[in-house]
Amino acid sequence: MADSPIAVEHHNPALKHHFANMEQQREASSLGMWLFLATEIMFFGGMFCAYLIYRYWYFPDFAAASKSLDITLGAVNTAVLICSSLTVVMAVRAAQLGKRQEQVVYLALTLVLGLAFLGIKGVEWTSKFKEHHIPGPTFNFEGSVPGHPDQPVDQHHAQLFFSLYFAMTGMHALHMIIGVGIFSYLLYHAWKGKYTPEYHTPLENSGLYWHFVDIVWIYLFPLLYLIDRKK
Amino acid sequence: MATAALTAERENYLNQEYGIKSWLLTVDHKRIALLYLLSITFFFFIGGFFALLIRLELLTPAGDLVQADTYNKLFTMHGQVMVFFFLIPSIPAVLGNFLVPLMIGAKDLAFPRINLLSWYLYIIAGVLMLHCMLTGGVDTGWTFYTPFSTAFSNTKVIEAGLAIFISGFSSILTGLNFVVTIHRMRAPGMTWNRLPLFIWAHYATSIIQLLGTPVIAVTLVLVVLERALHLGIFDPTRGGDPLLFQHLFWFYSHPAVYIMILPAMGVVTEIVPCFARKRIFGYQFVAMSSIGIAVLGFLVWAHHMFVAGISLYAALIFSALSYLVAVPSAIKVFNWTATMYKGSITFSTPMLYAFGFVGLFTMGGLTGLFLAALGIDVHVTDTYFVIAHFHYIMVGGAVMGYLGGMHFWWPKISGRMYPESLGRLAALIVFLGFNLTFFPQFILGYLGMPRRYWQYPPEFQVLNVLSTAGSTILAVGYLLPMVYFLWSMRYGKVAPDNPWGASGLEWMTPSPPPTFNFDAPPVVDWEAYDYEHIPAPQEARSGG
Amino acid sequence: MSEPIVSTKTNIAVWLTLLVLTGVTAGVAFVDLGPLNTIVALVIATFKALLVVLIFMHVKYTSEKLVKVVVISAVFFLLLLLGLSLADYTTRLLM
Amino acid sequence: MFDTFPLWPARASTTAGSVDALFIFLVALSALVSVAIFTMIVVFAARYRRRRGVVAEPIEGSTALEVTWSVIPLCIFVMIFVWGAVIYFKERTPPRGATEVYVVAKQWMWKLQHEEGQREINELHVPVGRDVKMILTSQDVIHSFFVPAFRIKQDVLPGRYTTAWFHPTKAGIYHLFCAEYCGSQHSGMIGQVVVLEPAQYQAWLSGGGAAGSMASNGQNIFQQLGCSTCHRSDTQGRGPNLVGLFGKPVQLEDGRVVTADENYIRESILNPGAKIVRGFKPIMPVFQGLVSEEQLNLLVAYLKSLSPSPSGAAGGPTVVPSGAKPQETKVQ
Ligand code: HEA
Ligand code: HEA
Ligand code: HEC
Ligand code: CUA
Ligand SMILES: [Cu+2]
Repeated sequence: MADSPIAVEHHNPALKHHFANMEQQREASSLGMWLFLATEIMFFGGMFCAYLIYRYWYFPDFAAASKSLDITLGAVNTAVLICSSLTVVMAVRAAQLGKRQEQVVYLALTLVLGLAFLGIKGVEWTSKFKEHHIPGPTFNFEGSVPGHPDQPVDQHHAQLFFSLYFAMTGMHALHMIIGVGIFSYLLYHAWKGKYTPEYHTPLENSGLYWHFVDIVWIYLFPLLYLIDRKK
Repeated sequence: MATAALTAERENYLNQEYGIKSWLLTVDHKRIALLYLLSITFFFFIGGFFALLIRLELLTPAGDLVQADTYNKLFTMHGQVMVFFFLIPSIPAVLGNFLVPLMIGAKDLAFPRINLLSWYLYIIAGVLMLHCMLTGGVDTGWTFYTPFSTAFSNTKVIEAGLAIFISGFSSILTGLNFVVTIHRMRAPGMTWNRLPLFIWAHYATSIIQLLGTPVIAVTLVLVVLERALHLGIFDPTRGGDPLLFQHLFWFYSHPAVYIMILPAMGVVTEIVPCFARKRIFGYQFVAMSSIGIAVLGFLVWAHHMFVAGISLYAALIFSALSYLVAVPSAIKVFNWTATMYKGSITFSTPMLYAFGFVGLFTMGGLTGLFLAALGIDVHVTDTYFVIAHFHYIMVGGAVMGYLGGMHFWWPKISGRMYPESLGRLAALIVFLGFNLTFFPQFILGYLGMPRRYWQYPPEFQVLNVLSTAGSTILAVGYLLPMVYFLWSMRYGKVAPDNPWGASGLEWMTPSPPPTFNFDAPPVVDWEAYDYEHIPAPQEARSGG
Repeated sequence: MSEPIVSTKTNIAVWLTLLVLTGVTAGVAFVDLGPLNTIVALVIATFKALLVVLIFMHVKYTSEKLVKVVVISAVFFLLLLLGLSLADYTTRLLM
Repeated sequence: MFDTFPLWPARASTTAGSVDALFIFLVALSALVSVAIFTMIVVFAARYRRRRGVVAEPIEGSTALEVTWSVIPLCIFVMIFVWGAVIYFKERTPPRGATEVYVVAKQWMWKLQHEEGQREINELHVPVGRDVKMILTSQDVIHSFFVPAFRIKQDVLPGRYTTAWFHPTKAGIYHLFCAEYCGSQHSGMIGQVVVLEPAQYQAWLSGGGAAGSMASNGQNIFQQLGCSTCHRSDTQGRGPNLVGLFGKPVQLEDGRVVTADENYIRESILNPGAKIVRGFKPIMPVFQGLVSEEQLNLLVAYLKSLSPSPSGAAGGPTVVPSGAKPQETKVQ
């Protein structure tokens, strides 16, 4: 299977009946994936819109609430995701070059990193829970506005920050969880040697998805964690 | 006997396999189209049933037929069912599904299984919506305005929100499938300039579905979360802004009105050249105007919020932009008219619907210009003037277009002809009933009758009675095609492959088409609407 | 097949840049630049996103213009949503 | 016209006339356009109906025509936009010196209070020929204040003020509707606007049992809630001097400058931390939940009365004589 000549193309078992050839099939699913990512941009866009507006309205309170987030964990998580993006890229590359072993290793690494991200997120959320920063009847945020030590933070506005924080990171984590599911599936099939230089579209498209989720985080990190750290 | 002919019939997508399973697990775009046809027809009649109850309640000024709360649920679910479960999927998911691959010379849509998935999502959403209706319903208005929906209504907002959320994904997947198919699956020689304009219209529609629907999805998620957990995002008592909801809602729901109208415009653009036996006037302008409507449609959403408390400056911007989107619509109307010039016109049923469409869409669109004019909108917003405006476009326009398309392609879909004279009669009844129902509402609106009113001052009664009378006529007009379509499936004349002498690849396949559409991939070396070279059919002579 | 294979060297370079930029983002947040802080953070984030899109996601290498069109239009419509909404929010108090 | 079958709404404000003018123009324009299009369709359909031996003439299209029928409508559209915008601009900018009425909407009733102190429910009495500005807010969901005869409508939002104004021109009784869906009794949330001749209005005013103007009632609350302990009319208080505040630009601590309008005052009371005045400490307590919408309106009315208003008689008393602590109400 590994050294299949081009002539096999027409019999490639992965070719669906309604496509003329593998090329057409690959291009179709790649375009499909990109369009899906476009919808994802708009999906997160709705929340970014809400976030921007309230941040504009309640900047001091948002800054204070943002300061209560753990910047180290946030930064580490960003790094974890960036590393996982690299391993995904390398896994795709391994598939392109037909290296099964490498593929499996990189996919496994990706999974580990993805789970690490979720783990760290879990730690952060737990501490938010302990601090009563979960929106709801028990919500309580103590502290003052950065730069104005005697101006207490408005509870409602801080709660809004955390509502958006949980909505956005929650939705992001949901995407990560789905990603972990997808990559487990890929790992299994890569193990079985399903992805060859001729056919590895699922791997490629899942990679696109993973990178997209990474990009969302690249924006979430400064927007949520770094609103105003200087004072 | 007609059935005798059936036995000798060629193999086609309908008779290739039998049994429930062969339908429920099918990945054939044509069968999925029929699954959609059944489901949206079901929801259309549910929505229509609610409409009739609304109209009956409004027969008298007092609130006497149903309770106030029931009435509120009726118009809410009428709107939600009609918009999300009938009109948005109607033409794309039925005619589009059936025709897009056929028209561009493909064997199927790019992702047949996703296509089936999208039907199942629709059904799951539909069942949820039905469950919601049967267990108490929802009373927020189809617009879900906060904080009423999040903090005050004690009906099943969450369930209805989730139903619409899920149906949104069905819509996204359909759009995604179309865009990929149109880009990747065209037959050799089927260049962008040779695409039927129906395809262009669906392409434009799909863009909106892809970029708009996710925003309503996330908005509904936020509404559900807000209602369940009191996050405060739309709640003024917790620092939130209820207008933010309106912005996000209309960011989708204004473009969504073009999801509803563009496909119908596409249908009309197929029908008019066929029955005028001429190439469409200004092909490229019509194609580009579809794209123009789709893109500009995203710039105008806050024209639904002129009195909602947005800034004066924002109102000015959105009003001005609203007029931009009217220009491509004008282009279409003029091109349809010009296509008839020096044509050779017959008045078959689809053409009658097309006439109805052009007339009623124009009226609906022109009243849209009233609404986009700031000073006027302040007076008529949230009155029956708005109700009349959008029913003119959505019922007079989109539903007419849908029915016209159903008649036009019915021979291809079913392999049978419908009874022509009954068809024309039904078209006439729909047209008359429609105008009687909704024209009085323009006057009511300007007089000041607010919408979503269960009872109203007595001086509005005469016009309301007219409207109610019209709606019963309309009901007859809609029941009729349903009856004779069903009848024709068994007793109708067997349809030839190309009964109208129409251009387009779909007419070059047998009626009904075989499962894989084309035996060999067709190669296209002619322009679209090549009516010069297609003989007119003999039997469809002018019905004058 | 037309799809590009990116060298390991490029990938590592991008990865390192991304990591460094993450550090820079976090560091710069502690420096008082006035309102520029937000802008700097967003510019860096956008640069990082571009790196991921262009190189990790192969958009730079693909011969297919369509993918670029899809990405650009999605971002464009996102900016429409944000921009036109803010057009309301930023001018409300002027009255 | 006919009371049982009207075809045109009563026209009872200055706005009504200008809205009607544009409306009639649009009706005429639409009629013209649709008649033109329909005539063309009918004529073409008849003239070019299928005849034996006659084939359609192939016509590709015409760029010149396309441009014409895009540009001409566009020009007309621009004109409609401008016309509509001008009307709207007037509708949204209350004239200075208008009499003020505070409106609180709740499921499902309208509570109104005149500057002079009269309270009304689901009914609003106003004299012919005077500008009336309404300051609207809601206690629960969104409602909408709609008087068809005046051609005005404004959504009433919880958590903030919106405003609308009108200038009645004809005595009579007109519908007041709630036009934004607000729950079960949305259609029952109706009332009437009674426009009286000035003399009758005076009679009505003196008949109504108003216990002091809104401003003077507001002043009492200002004392009761202890506002006056910090806000004094000299520069000695811990809070800024509120005399002359309304309508003026305010320098904020974070550098922004905002105009002290009704919403600003409202926010300053309910949620003082949101905008801190330059040079002051954020020590003012939060009054959210401690004052009702009606009390809030009274406070706003009082603080507004501390600013010189150009309205003269119509603007209500600027100096409130009643009550204690005369130094508090000293106005230049
Ligand atoms: C398919 C549905 C559809 C379509 C296509 C449209 C099309 C348009 N709509 Fe409509 N609209 C709705 C469905 C639709 N609408 C719905 C459902 C609502 C209410 C929602 C709710 O609140 O529940 C609504 C509400 C609505 C409002 C808000 C009213 C309010 O609540 O206050 C406005 C305001 O601007 C508006 C404007 C327009 C305009 C300018 C167009 C334009 O696109 C129309 C363009 C077409 C033409 C203009 C006609 C053809 C042109 C010519 C023949 C040119 C020649 C003309 C001249 C030279 C004058 N619509
Ligand atoms: C695609 C969209 C669509 C369609 C097709 C329709 C179709 C109709 N609509 Fe609807 N309508 C809306 C979308 C639509 N509507 C929306 C979005 C709203 C706003 C909701 C809101 O405010 O939130 C609305 C609101 C609305 C109102 C205003 C209610 C109010 O504000 O108080 C009215 C009142 O007359 C009305 C009437 C009608 C009528 C008479 C039809 C007719 O065209 C219907 C004709 C069809 C039939 C009559 C069916 C025939 C079937 C039978 C006779 C069989 C009977 C069935 C069974 C026994 C199961 N509609
Ligand atoms: C404990 C002292 C204190 C009390 C009591 C108090 N205020 Fe204030 N108020 C302040 C201070 C200090 C400021 C300036 C800082 C700020 O903007 O919050 C202020 C600001 C204001 C402003 C904005 C003034 C401007 O110049 O822009 C208004 C309006 C106001 N208060 C009204 C009231 C009202 C009405 C009450 C009573 C219901 C009240 N205040 C009670 C201390 C107080
Ligand atoms: Cu209050 Cu409707
Ligand atoms: Cu709209």
